[in-house]
Amino acid sequence: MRHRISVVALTAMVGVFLLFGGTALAGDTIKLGVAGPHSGDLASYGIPTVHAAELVVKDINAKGGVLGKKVELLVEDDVCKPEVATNTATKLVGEGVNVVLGHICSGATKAALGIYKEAKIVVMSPSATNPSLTQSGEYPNFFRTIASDDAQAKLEVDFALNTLKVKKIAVLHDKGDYGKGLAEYAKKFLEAAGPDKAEVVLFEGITPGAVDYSAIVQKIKRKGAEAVIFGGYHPEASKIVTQMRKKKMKTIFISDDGVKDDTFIKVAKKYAEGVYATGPKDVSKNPLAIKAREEHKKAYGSDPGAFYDNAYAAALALLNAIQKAGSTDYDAIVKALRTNLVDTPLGKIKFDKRGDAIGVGFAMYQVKDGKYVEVK
Amino acid sequence: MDYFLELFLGGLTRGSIYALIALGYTMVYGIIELINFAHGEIYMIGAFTALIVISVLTMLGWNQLAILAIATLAAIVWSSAYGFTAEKVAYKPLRGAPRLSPLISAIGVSLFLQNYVLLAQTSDFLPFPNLIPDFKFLEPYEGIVRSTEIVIYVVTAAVLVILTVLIKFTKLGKAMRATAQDRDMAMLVGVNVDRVISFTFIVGSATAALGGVLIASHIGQINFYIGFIAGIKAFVAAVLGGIGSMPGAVLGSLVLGWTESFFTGYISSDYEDVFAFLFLVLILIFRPSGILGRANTDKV
Amino acid sequence: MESVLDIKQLTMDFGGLRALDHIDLDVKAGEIAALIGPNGAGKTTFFNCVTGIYKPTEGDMFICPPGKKRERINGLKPNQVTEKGMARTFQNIRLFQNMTVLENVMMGRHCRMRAGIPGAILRNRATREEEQRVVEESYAILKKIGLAEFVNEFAKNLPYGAQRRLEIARAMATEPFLLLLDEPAAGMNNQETKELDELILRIRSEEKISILLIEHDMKLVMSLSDRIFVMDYGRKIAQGTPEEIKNNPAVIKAYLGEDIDA
Amino acid sequence: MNTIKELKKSFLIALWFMFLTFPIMVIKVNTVEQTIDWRWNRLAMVGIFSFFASWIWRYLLQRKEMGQKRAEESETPTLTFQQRVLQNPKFTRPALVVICIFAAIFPFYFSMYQVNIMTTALIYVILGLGLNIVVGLAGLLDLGYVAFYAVGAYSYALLNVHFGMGFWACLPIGAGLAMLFGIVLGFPVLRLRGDYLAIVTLGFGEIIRLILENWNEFSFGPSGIANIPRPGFFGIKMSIHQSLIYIYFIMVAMVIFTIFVVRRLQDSRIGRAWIALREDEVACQATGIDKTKTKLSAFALGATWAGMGGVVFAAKTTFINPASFTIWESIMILCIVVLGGMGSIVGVIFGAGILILLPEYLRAFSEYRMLMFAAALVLMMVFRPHGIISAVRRTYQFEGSPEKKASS
Repeated sequence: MRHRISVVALTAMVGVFLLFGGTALAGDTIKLGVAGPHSGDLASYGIPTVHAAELVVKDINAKGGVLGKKVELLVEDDVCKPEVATNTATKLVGEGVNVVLGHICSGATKAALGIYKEAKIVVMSPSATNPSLTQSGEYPNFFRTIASDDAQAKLEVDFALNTLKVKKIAVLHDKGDYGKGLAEYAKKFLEAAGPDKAEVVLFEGITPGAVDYSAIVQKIKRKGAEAVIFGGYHPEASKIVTQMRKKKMKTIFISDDGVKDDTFIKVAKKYAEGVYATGPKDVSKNPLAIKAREEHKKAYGSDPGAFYDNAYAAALALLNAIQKAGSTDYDAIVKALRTNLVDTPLGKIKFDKRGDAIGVGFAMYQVKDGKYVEVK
Repeated sequence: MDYFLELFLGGLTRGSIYALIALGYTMVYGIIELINFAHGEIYMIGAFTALIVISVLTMLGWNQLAILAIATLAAIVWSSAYGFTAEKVAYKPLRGAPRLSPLISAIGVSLFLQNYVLLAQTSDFLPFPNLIPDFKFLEPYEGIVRSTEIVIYVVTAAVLVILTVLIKFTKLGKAMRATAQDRDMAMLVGVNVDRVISFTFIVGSATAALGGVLIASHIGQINFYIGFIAGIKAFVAAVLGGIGSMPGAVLGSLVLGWTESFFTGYISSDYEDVFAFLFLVLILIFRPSGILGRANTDKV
Repeated sequence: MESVLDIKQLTMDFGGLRALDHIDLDVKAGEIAALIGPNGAGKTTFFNCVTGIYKPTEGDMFICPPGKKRERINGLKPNQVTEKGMARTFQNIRLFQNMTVLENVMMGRHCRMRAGIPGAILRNRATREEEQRVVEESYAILKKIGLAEFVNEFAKNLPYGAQRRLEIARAMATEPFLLLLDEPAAGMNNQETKELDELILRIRSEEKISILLIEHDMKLVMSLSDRIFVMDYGRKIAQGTPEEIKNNPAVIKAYLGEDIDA
Repeated sequence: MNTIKELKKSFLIALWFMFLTFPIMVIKVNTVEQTIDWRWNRLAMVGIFSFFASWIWRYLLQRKEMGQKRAEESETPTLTFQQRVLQNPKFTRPALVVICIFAAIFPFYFSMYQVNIMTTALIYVILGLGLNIVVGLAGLLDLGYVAFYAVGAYSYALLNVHFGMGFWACLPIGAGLAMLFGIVLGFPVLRLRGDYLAIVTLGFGEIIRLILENWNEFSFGPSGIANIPRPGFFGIKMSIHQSLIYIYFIMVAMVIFTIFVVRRLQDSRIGRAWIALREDEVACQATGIDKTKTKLSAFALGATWAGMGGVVFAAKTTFINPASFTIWESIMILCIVVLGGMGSIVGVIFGAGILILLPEYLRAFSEYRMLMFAAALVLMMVFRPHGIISAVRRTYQFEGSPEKKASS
């Protein structure tokens, strides 16, 4: 009997030790967590971020690290699923991470943020565009190097109404988190512009992955829409555009940065010509962006993928903030992020109170001769 | 009226596409009562094989019709091979096992093939060239119907006819029907049941491959995940028509296609799938064995 | 004597096919009646109509359990029919193969038990007692039928004759006043048939259960039955005592005519 | 002689697989630069791998068949080793004690991550046990089980958002609503048989998800509901780690409760009726069992557990959106039940453990993890078609029962 009690006591002691021991041990390196989808069908949105982080960290460590310590990468997969994201977050927190670069999808980010918030860890996403992430005030520890959906929708609507001067607009989305959110903002802005300026003739969600979109295309035609604003990703966009053009419809197609992807042009080919899409401001002239691109080509033998520049910028911003803050203290890092300008591939940026980057914006692109060209 | 016609044709296209996949589903089900979850993946493999062959031959500068023929043939050969192998590896050892075990095995095969293609090829969407030339006589009607669509209708109808003839009038077809009725009895009267089942998988997979090539060239893009979504829809269509019945599979597919098309056209595509599924539930409540399925009451 | 089962003008159509054509049939209390006829005459269809598996096209079906009011049973579901006190067995044995012999019999008692989901979860005293009572009663039935040795065996592992007897035991567990046996002797050897003969007589005398059986074994039918009904092509062609039936020209024609053709 | 034959067979199989995988494994078209990669080394790898794999495969299949034959030949049905172990109190009691102690101290020994994934696994244990009632016991193939899980999760999330209701108040409400949904949905469809039932339940599962996705005013649409509070403990403020441990213990308690209830149900009048229904519907009705009522009770009870699981899921993740309730989720839960062994409680627990923890621990294999998982599914089904652990029927005690006379 006495023996059993001692076992229990020992167990409890070890337990307590493990409970509090984890965080106390982390001190000899700066730990940068990277979370996002690294497997599954959305992997192509997550892996470029890992590459960006690897390159930035290699660079900084070569220069002596941050605050005299080496930076260590902790890469974890969240498959873009909220429930897996909480597993990932607890894993990273348990491993004593100092700052996190990620997550990629808005839903997964929201699910994980609570855990980081409690653990007082700053999170910076290169790609989560859901407006409430910064606008709700629920996530003081969240920052991002990408503009939010509403900014993007505003740009699309302004462009359609003021530059293209179209009036009858069909707003479509793919029923997804990203696409539908964007489409709703677009609708809101269109309605705000007043009935004499703009008319939403159609607002509908299409079924992603369907084999044929002719019914919705006919509907667009019947409603007499002059332009389509589409919220969603390129596979659906290319199917709709292709079917519209095959039916000899000249309806203008405006979409988002889920479509501003070279795959879209590759798939839709000649039908992609003339399609508008918003995307992060063209940074091809920025020296840091050129450098980041070259590094990637050298290290991985290919062009970087989605959100690479944003991720590169976020990694730089995070590590710079730690350096400027002089410690890994949460409040100090947040303050540093808000006050210090940092040079990134996206330009010189700092962050506003809500966590959005100042100086990062969207621009409108158009497909011309099989390439996305910025519309001035 | 034009609008109606357009929606009708759109529904016909969708329905024919579902039918090409549903036919294989229903054949396999008819023989071994297995919901072959991996059937959609066989279709995907067909499309990928065709794309690879097309790319290689295009680089060699072959003529378009030859490419089309060879790619289709290759898709059929390899899809059949995959269907055959999947049956031998994952379903045959499970004959006589509890009814749900082969279903789980099929889910495993489906997941395996998806990830196999993802790893061996790519997760990205790949452009699929449109192989079917524009027919001259269709030019006046271009806004309404395109040559690819016509080819899809024709091939679907032809496949249905060929399969029906195969099953009704050949010796093998007779053996298939016997196996479907009562496997043990068929074995007793000298039907080589293993061979019949293998053959069913091969024919079903070949149909799926044909669908793969046609659908991919209609849509213009493929990735490793297209099989799953199409497979579920085709499965629904097959059940709607009465699973196990070939004309039922085609009819069910067309009904599903039209339902979706008209619902989208006249009401809203937001609830397109909700409506499609509700329609399925309604039909099954009033006709528990599908539109053309035989009422399968237990012999008491 | 009172009829426990009274069928009037029962007709059943399958599509264009008339499987039963205005059948009249009755079973008196305490009687063993037999329904015979060549294959495909519609005997099992008749059973299926009476037990609620098929909905007859026309006709009335009445039951009159001993000591209770006469009642029309058209449109009742099979389980309701069983609850009213008619239990049946099947031509092709339909046991619960992966349940034990005892459980098969306990299933028969299901409709006489009350325990619901809360009872099952809480396992209060009433439920426990009911459960134990049912176990004991079921075992008693098995002993009576002569299956006690198999009690914890899976039903599928039983020899053929024993499976047939188990079906009877399960039917008896529902406390019927009338047993409908569909070819109980099919596939049995002489010894087993003899035992069955005794069993059926015992069920009648000890349990006061009336019996209606379908059977092809003429020896068994003639020795057991008080009255016999003969069907051919969905029609009733004769009824009477075994002696009357033996000498009925229509019956002889139905049976022999078939033989000559073959 | 035999070996040469085997060699030849394996060689042919290897050739076949090399042919089979040739286009997809070997040829990779680079569409940007219009070049072809011929990855011949892969072909060799496939050949070598399938040569040896086929050898092992045949050996294992042979062993499995021999085992089956032995079981058939022996007169008395012998219990398998594993069944004997599971029924022997000398083994099960200490094992239970060990498991209990382990479960109790687990969160203090292991990291927050481990606790978190273990909690997820426990949620799937109760989902599996719930579906086990429907599929394993009553034999109703339900491919839309996730709908009830979603109902539970959304009832907590929405009640919280609109009325500020807490976890403990919502747990019974979520379970009750799911049960209600089970009854309402079950009523029209339960007369369908087998695979028709499967497809209709699949349809219902999708309908619920699509409604959640489209009806923004009600469900907040695809962007989901965030900041769902974790369960409270008498108003004490807890850190996330503490509350994760708290949820873990809630789940342990719920699993124990579920096992308790399911065990009692399956050994009761109603449980026997479910099994009988699975065995033979017609005979079932003929023995006086109300088919509709029995099916409905199984369906509704299964749904209740899914609802409970959903509430905990929402509380644990703190964020839900319709993407968490796809048909894949239903399929996973079905896999847990079938893989574990239909109708067996221990089996379902094992199944959930394997299917939920395996992908987490396979993280080490990064991109190959789902491929290995899929292969594992097929292999387990081929070599253990009845599941990991097969159900054992209870024996009863009564006057003159053989067990009483000579207990062994």
